[in-house]
Amino acid sequence: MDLVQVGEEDFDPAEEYAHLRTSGSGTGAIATFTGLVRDSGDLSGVTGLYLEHYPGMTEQVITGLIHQARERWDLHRVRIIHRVGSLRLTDQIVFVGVSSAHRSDAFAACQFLMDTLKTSVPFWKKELTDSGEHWVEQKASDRQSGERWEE
Amino acid sequence: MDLVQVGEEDFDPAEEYAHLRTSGSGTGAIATFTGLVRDSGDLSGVTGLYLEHYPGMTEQVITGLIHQARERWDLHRVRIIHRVGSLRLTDQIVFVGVSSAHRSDAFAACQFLMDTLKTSVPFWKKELTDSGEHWVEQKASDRQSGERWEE
Amino acid sequence: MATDTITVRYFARLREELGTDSEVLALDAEQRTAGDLLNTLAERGGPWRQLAGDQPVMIAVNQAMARPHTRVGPGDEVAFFPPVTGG
Amino acid sequence: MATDTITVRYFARLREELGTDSEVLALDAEQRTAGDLLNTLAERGGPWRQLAGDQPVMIAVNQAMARPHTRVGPGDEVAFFPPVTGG
Repeated sequence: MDLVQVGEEDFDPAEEYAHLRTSGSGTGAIATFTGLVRDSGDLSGVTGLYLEHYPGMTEQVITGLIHQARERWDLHRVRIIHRVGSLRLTDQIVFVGVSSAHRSDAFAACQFLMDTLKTSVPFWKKELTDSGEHWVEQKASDRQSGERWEE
Repeated sequence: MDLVQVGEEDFDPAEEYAHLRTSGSGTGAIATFTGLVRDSGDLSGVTGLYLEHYPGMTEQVITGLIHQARERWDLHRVRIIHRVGSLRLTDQIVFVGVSSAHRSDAFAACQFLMDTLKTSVPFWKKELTDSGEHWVEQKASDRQSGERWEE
Repeated sequence: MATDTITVRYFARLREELGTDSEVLALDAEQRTAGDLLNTLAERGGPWRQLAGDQPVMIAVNQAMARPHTRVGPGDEVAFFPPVTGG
Repeated sequence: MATDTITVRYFARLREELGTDSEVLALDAEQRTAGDLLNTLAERGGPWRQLAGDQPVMIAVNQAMARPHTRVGPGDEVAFFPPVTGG
């Protein structure tokens, strides 16, 4: 069963892996990605993040991306979790997991979903530092990573 | 700490993830791949696999691939596990996990390591079926996936 | 009529700089697209000017990504926000 | 002298079809490369012929991937095997 979860609570990648692994005996490949809060953002001295989103729209757009991924690749299960609210250094932010018969499909879909999460889903990060807070600007490299999937 | 493990024992992706996650507060991205024995191989009716390898050389070649990956991408930790011996349907075969500051490095290195594991490391799969057993032939698509990393 | 209004929502940096997260506007006959609406709001001056400035503003209509030429009608929910930065 | 020999190892399908997993050979002056060695072994006939046939045979010398032109010398460990299929 696919999962789209957006909320403040933390997640357990092991639990998600268990769901991906039990997607039938035709499953040969599981690709996962986890994003963490790291200590070197746009400014130095980052102590945490605040993540805002557009409730309702967020879940709808992610569901649409999974639908697009399923049209392009042969996928068994997709699990996507994105946290919002206050996060500290080294906290988990995002999980994307995909199971498939073949590794090329699992890898491509996992990367497509991560790239488009960064460019098409209404999440905004604010970095908290010792000297104040500031909204993160979208990176040109992220924009390009998202655009390369457009045909 | 990097890990290269080749042996008959099963592995726990959650344990590997924990090692990748604690690779320092500069870690922002963890990409993992797990391969499973699936029920539709070259012949139908696959009931299991037997995996042979070249002890000593196997570990050496994998260590060399990690070295190559570290020259191409900025990586924090790499964990590679490959099982040998008798495996049943849905068993875990292989794990590749990479942590990095950035997701593009983590994804690329994870995919490079999986692709080259399939073309450059002395493992051989024999499929066991109800009507006998046979050695798996290398797929042209796997050869091409491996070659695309050669510059 | 209640349906002759639209709800406008603002997020993230825009929400903070405009000092509001949403408002209900009477739908003017001249505001047929999300772009028209942006221009009308920009005429309020001050921080509102950025809605028609050089900085990219993303648009959603009824919780789906939209473009300046996307039409808006009675009862619609229109949102303006900076480029997204999740993941 | 013990160092005038090489160890040859066979894996997977080749190991099964040749009926042996390793042997120690006296190093002949004419066998200067892994390819020379393959041709000499193929002359044994029967299943050994495939070593010089159309099917690709991968080569390792001292546990590193090698090519037909790779030189082999006293004490070396040379291995022949089918294309690999792990992962």
